Amino acid sequence: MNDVSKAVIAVDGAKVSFGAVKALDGVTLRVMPGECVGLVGHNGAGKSTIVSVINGGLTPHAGTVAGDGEQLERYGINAARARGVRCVFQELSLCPNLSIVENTRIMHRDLGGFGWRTRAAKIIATSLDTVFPGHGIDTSQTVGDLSIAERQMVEIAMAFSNAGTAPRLVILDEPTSSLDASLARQMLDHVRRFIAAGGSVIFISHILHEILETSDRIVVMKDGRVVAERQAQDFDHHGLVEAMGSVAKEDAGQHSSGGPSTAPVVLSHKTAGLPFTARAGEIIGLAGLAGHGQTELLLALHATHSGNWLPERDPRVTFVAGDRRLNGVFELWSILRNFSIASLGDLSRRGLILADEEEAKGADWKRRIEIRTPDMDNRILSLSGGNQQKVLFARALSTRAPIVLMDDPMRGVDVGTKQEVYTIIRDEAARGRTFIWYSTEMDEVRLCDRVYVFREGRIMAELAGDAVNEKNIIAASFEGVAA
Amino acid sequence: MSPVLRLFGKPWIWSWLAAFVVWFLTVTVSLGGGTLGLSQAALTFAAFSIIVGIGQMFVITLGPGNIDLSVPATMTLAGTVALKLMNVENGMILPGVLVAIVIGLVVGLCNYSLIKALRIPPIIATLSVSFIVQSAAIWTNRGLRIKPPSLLADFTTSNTFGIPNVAIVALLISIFAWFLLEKTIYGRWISAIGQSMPAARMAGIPVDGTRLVTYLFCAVLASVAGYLLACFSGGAALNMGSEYLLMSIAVVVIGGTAVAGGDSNVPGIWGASLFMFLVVSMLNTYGLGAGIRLIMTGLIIISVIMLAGGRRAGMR
Amino acid sequence: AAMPVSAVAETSAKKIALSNNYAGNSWRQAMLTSWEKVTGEAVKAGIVAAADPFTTAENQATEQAAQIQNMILQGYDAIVLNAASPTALNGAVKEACDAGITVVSFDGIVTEPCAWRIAVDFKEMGRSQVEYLSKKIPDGGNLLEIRGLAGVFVDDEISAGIHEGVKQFPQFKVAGSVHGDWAQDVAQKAVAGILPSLPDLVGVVTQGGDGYGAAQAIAATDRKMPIIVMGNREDELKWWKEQKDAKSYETMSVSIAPGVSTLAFWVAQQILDGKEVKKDLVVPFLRIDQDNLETNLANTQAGGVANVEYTQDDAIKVIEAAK
Amino acid sequence: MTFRLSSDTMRLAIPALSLTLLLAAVFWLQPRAMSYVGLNLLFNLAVPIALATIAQMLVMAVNDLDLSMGTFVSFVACVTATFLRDAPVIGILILAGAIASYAAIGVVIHLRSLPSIVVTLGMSFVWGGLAVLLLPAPGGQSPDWVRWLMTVKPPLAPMAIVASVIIAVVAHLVVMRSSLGVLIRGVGGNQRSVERAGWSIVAARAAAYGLAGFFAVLAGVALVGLTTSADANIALRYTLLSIAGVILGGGEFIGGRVSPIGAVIGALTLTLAGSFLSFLRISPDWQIGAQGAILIIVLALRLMLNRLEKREKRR
Ligand SMILES: Nc1ncnc2c1ncn2[C@@H]1O[C@H](COP(=O)(O)OP(=O)(O)OP(=O)(O)O)[C@@H](O)[C@H]1O
Ligand SMILES: Nc1ncnc2c1ncn2[C@@H]1O[C@H](COP(=O)(O)OP(=O)(O)OP(=O)(O)O)[C@@H](O)[C@H]1O
Ligand SMILES: [Mg+2]
Ligand SMILES: [Mg+2]
Repeated sequence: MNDVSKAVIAVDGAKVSFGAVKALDGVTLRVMPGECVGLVGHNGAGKSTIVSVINGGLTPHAGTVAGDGEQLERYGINAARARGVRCVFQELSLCPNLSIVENTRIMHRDLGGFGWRTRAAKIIATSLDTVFPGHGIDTSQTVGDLSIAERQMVEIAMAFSNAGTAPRLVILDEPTSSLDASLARQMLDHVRRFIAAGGSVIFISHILHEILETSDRIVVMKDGRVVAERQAQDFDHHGLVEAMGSVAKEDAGQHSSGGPSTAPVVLSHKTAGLPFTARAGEIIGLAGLAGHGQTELLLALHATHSGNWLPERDPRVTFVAGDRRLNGVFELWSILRNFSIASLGDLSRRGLILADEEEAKGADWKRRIEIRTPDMDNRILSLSGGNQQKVLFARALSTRAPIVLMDDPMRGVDVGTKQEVYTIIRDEAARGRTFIWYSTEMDEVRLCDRVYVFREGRIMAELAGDAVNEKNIIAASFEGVAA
Repeated sequence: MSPVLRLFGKPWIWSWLAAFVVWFLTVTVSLGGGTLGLSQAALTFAAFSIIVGIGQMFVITLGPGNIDLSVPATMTLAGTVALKLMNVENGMILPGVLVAIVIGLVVGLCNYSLIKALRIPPIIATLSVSFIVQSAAIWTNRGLRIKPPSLLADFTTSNTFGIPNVAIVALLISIFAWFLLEKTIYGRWISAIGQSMPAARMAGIPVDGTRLVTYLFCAVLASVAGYLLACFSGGAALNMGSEYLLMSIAVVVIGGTAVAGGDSNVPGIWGASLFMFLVVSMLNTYGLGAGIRLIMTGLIIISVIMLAGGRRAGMR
Repeated sequence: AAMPVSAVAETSAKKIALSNNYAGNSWRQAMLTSWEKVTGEAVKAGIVAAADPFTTAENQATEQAAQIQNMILQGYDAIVLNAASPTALNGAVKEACDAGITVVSFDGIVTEPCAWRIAVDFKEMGRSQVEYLSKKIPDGGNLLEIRGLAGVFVDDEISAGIHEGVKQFPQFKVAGSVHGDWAQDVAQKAVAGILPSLPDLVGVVTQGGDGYGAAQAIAATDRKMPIIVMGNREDELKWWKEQKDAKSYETMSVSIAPGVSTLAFWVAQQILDGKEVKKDLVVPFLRIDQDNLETNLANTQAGGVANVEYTQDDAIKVIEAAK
Repeated sequence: MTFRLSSDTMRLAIPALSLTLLLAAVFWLQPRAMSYVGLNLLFNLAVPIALATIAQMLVMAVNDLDLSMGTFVSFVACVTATFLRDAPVIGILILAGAIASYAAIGVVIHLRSLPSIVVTLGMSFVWGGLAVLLLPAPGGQSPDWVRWLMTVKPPLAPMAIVASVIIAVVAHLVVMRSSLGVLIRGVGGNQRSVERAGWSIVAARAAAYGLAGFFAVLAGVALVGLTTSADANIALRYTLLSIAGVILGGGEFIGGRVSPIGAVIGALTLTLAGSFLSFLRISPDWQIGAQGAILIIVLALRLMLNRLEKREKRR
């Protein structure tokens, strides 16, 4: 099986470190033609780093890269692309100011010459039609005008598109994080077709069932090493989680099915569809297909209940961002400052920051949600994506605001961490905090006491108690289509 | 890291080094004769750049695109109106200061109202306001130079323990600014806004309020500097602020403040302001013509930023 | 102003515009004030139909060129021009001439042959400063030169005159030279910066508007006050008077009078009236000496500039003299 | 499917409408302007500004800002009025060298990841100094062919209009339609992803700066053609004018969102605003202030139209 001479790409003993962090500590990974390799691991395990090595963006400090049996010296981005290596990155990476066609031009360097627009349009349209049939995306649109799910679709289609050099190895780093179930399904189906036609795929996801059903072989990484590597059928959900080293609390996630809450209403909001209300101590889910107005509702709630001109003594709402690059982290700052920014009011006297209290509170929360860092004074960017997300959680939860707005906050958070956060949320809710939670993952929506289902910017249905299940949500999400 | 090495990691060290080198080169020519004189002159004239530079730094900290081009016009208006109001009477000094501050507040308010109401980039909004403010300055007294009250004139032109009084004022303002930036919630807020406005908003920061205060602060510092400068140079002139436009920006960036926002630094302003004065003195001392002098100034600015820019954005 | 008799019929329907490139100092403000005062009366008396002043937002030749082009469109019969550049406006001036418009330039004159020029001999203004110093200090010594704005014509001319003077009186030496941009505060700053490195000074030669700044910078040191040639600003004259009363300080002061704009106005009116006027006219600069200091100071508005306003008769005299 | 204008079209519609309104106001105040000669007088000084605006726009497309534009154009003007006339070969070499140094500045800014504002601020002193060295006093004379080019009277439309249209079209082709333009804007939009696609960002930035230098050189040459001579301070204002022109034309400071046609329209609008004011005959005290007021009004107009567009979109 692990025959180097046949592997599309074979990385041997790759070591990469960033300062003191050993992102890769001797990783060996081979990808055969006609194979889908699933890559899993906790946040910061080194998955994205090995991806960077394979696509030529990063030269390992030790170890070798070989392709089709030959040692690749001076392996770089262009060499990788010439070998047909394509990549969908964890964060969105299109140019928002360019049209889809122009982005295609950027992605395919050898597409130049007279009439490139026509050719580019054809290439990307063909690919979109193949991967996401019935996508309804116009290729002359500017990427910035697309929804986040549409952008991700374009990126995926871009990776599978062929402008001269056919893609042989496509790397998908958490590609489904912004896609709803049906789009994710289409993509996974395409992956299988691509594999069947002899292509190779490296598939990274924290959504384990996707990995289990799509991959041929699964590689588990932990702390920069490969800790397990087996055929997919030899793993089950539980085994995978165990291999990743996370504490598996299987199915700890069932919503507290009491009767309808009688707690006081803390929030109500008029929307285009059904009215929105929230009671103290409730966990309210916002569900539906991605990009159908859930985030907008959260932003509206935040805007109407927080001041933009005067500082507030007692904030009403607090917000956990999903798109942490755009509206989450402060990149120049330390972890501690990122954590404390929302609760400075409590950590200060007459506008003066009390440094000791800030530090104590930071240390406390670092312990509570296990932020993986030696020092809270390190820069926030030294944390992995998932750990940055934890800091954002801690930032929101450490405020005194009775209402927590969450905009798909678990994007790219590993299973173990998720379970920890779920527990915290339930505890806080039990103490009377209200959570309003937009999620693209069904498991999370099922944790909620009550769920509003969105379609085209309107609230189409309200589900409560036992009615909160996958079938009802999907039914409500597609109501508009059936009508 | 050894302390010396760590010192070199500070963003402001380069402007200080540059200032020192230039000072040294100038002093060597006069064989040490004018050392004290030169140092005092440098402190005096740097003080004005420091005061306006600090205001500009707060605005620049608010993030990309934030810049206040109305500084020169504000200085001029505050100087002319205050001196006209005081009309050479010592008893009117306090009302004079107050009217200068009020002018600063009004200009700052206009600036931010435009930025907010019209959603235009601050660079354009403040430029528009500066035209109007400049007109107002012309209209108020048509360029007549009224002398400052004698007490003020004496205060601004004399020294205390060998240190120019205006430099002491600048030092007090700098300490206040440093304190704001490092120790208060407000300082955290402007830094957060400078790094990412949406993130700041979502973290519950009153973004508009903070930005408004910052533009007010900048305009008030500009008007205070204009007031002091008018008193120092024996009367307000309609063009007295003009060189402080580029100057205020230059001292901020040479001083090591991140142009992309979010990271400011008070000591650097001092180094940069001293440097900007001393470099002109040095080139004048060496008898170089205006052309060569301009070229050298430019090249030195670029070298300083190249030296300082090699490091990655500062750690916290 | 003397009431003219002959001109009324011919020019009463004519419109004259003032194109000014800068309003940011007291000299220009005095110039505009004189213009408004004198032309206001002329319009009221029906000598001309209009005499509108225009100022550009920035001191730039390009903006002034645009302003002149607009004046062409507005249908003025004459343009009185204080130019930002002696040559860069030639294109626009030519267009005005081609449209049949009379262009009279003063102070900042233009070289375009179709325009009239009311010039001040700036070179002589610079040279006479050194000459004066040579009378006061026959032994000579070190001079500090304060220049204007780099790259501007007037600055170059005066400086050339000063250096000519130094050649003529070789006992003097220009020990240092700074740009004061014709502004007190800039001059003060520049002088303070160079002073520590300079030897003893016997005199400071200037271009106007910068003498007081130099005096302040020197007063801040323990140097002996050299003879600073002044530039007719009220604060300069006042300082001079104080020094004169206190320690019989002696100096002189030269500058071009801002009221020269009114002379240009009358010359334009005369040309429109059909008078034959030579293209190049010369106007003397306004010099103040030790003995007429008090009179001039008394006639100068607080914070303003020593000034002379011209009448139609003055203009006729100047025109005749040039013939 | 609702009808939706693309954001690029909207970016253009707004400045175009402001220009039309302003032009209507000018014609109403001064009907004489409504002629071949009148239009030329109104707009010919906008030609160099439009070129400088395009140059600034190219730099802004890669998320930088050029504070040396004004002094650079002045420097080019000085070269044009001296060397390009007296010794054309040397003149052309100097101008080519200037363009090369622009590209080099782009490289330095990128390699050392320096803030463009500071580097170009420094360069503005350098260009200014060189200009003063070349022409300590105003002077020189424009080469005859330049003068001819700027004063030629084409049939149908005056030179100013023809030139503006040509500039807009050429810039549009280069920036919006060509691969190079896409690359440059891509760097402004998401530098990292362009890099990951295997492009050299240094080369892209150098190209953007080099092109900017080229357009700025054209601006300087055109300016001298209009003014017939040069001085070291002749175009200092172009720095702010060009930035304002890009913004008025719908461009943005970051994110690579620019519009060349909009930029040319922005430059024309700014020029026209000045004329409009002088036709209004405001008191000299307030003439400067009125320029500020008109900027504000034009931008308010832009905001109003933006709002309209948003409402349109929501429907
Ligand atoms: N540019 C970088 N500079 C410094 N450290 C880095 C950098 N990129 C990655 N790291 C570190 O390398 C390690 C491996 O990171 P990597 O991105 O490969 O993790 P990952 O498995 O992709 O995590 P996730 O599931 O959160 O995406 C982490 O500890 C991370 O902090
Ligand atoms: N810029 C950086 N500087 C220093 N360390 C970094 C940097 N980026 C990442 N790391 C380190 O690399 C590790 C992995 O980072 P990365 O973002 O790839 O995590 P990840 O595996 O993708 O995690 P997640 O699933 O949480 O996104 C982290 O533990 C972090 O410490
Ligand atoms: Mg990753
Ligand atoms: Mg990650």
